[in-house]
Amino acid sequence: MKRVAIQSADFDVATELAALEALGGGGVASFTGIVRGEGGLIALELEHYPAMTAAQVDRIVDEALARWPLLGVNIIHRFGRLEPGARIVFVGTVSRHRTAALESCAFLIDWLKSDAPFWKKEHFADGATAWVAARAEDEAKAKGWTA
Amino acid sequence: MKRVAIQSADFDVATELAALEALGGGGVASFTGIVRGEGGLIALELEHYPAMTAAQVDRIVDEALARWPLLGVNIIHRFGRLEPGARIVFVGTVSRHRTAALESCAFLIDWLKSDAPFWKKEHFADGATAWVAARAEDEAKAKGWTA
Amino acid sequence: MITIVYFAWVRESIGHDEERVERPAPGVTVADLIAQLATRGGGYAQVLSDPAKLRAAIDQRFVPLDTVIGDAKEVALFPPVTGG
Amino acid sequence: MITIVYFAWVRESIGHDEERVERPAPGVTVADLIAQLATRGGGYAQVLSDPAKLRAAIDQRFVPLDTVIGDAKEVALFPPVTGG
Repeated sequence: MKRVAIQSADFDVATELAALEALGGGGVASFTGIVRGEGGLIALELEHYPAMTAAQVDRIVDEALARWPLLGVNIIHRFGRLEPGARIVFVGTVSRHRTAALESCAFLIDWLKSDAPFWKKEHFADGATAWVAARAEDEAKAKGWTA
Repeated sequence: MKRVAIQSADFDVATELAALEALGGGGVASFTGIVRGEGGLIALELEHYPAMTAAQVDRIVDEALARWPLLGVNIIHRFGRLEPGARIVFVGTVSRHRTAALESCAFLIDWLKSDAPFWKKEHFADGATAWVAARAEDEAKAKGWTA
Repeated sequence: MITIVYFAWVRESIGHDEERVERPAPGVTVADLIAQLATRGGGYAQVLSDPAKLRAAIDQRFVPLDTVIGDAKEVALFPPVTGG
Repeated sequence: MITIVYFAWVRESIGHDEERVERPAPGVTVADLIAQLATRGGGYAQVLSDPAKLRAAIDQRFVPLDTVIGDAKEVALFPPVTGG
């Protein structure tokens, strides 16, 4: 199973995980990213490059499928205005054994967090806004997966 | 939040994840282990050492809490007779950032899979049964976390 | 003609998310295009005068700024991505 | 008296999951206890004659087989754990 969705709507983690659990693998790993409401943040606005995002995510999923023996990969990434506590991104992977599921899940989220064509704008309670700057740490992490 | 449950009953992953998502962290990592129905397996019987299991799991959770800045850890491990497709184990971790959540989740499941006092007996369709032998690979993986 | 698309603070400063321009001459790079657009002044000059802060894609693929535009259909200019 | 508990195929072969025995003399190790139990023959001999296949815990803590039992309350004998 391979599923990639770039959407503004929220999603139901239980439904996504149930589909992954049903694939017959021994291990399901997942990561859910959530908006943190720190420093007076009232919303995060995610902009993306629609013509590019789905194709890019699809390509990185294919790379994960080539690197690990996976029975299923599911990625959901939201865009638009998201408030603290809202889910931003979900990565779920299934394999016969845990290591492949865990490693591929970490690989995919590292990529999504550093290389996916998304930009985040922070909205604060006092009316201020700020575009989030890219973190050198994230780039280094994603590069770490390169053989 | 720290929750450890050793139980025969199934559990609802959605409920567990919702509690973890509500802790205000930016990342929730989870791993769910599932019985695979391969080679004619009709059931897995998990035996454990009740006086030891909860205390041991509790101790390894404390170790994870000391190593990573976690907002929450939730471990559920089942025992008894489990059929293919049934959940065996759940590990959920929450942190402000994804790396701590992902790494601690992998650390905990590696420990559970290699060092927790559980023993598995396989029941096959033809009536045969076999105790699962410890895998050297698992022991090596758990040791890899030792500093 | 080719399409240029802008994202995040590049888009905000320029004031629109897409425009059509004359196809650049053969050999023109993304960096050349950025320098040319910056001469328009205003929001363009403001965000395009420091190319080190910019990233680009040609036909939906990330490329270094010294990449020749060639017969591409779409060039995208944006800040480094900040992911999900 | 101390309690000995058995798990998995050790328990199955011995035929019960727990028993009470006289407290071993000072200095007696888990390995000594295993050797002593093996002399009972039957299921005991069958699973306890090859201690390399066994693991142990004293008062709910994993210990090497050469650990002295001392004033422990409970000794557990079992195969290597196979986790969840």
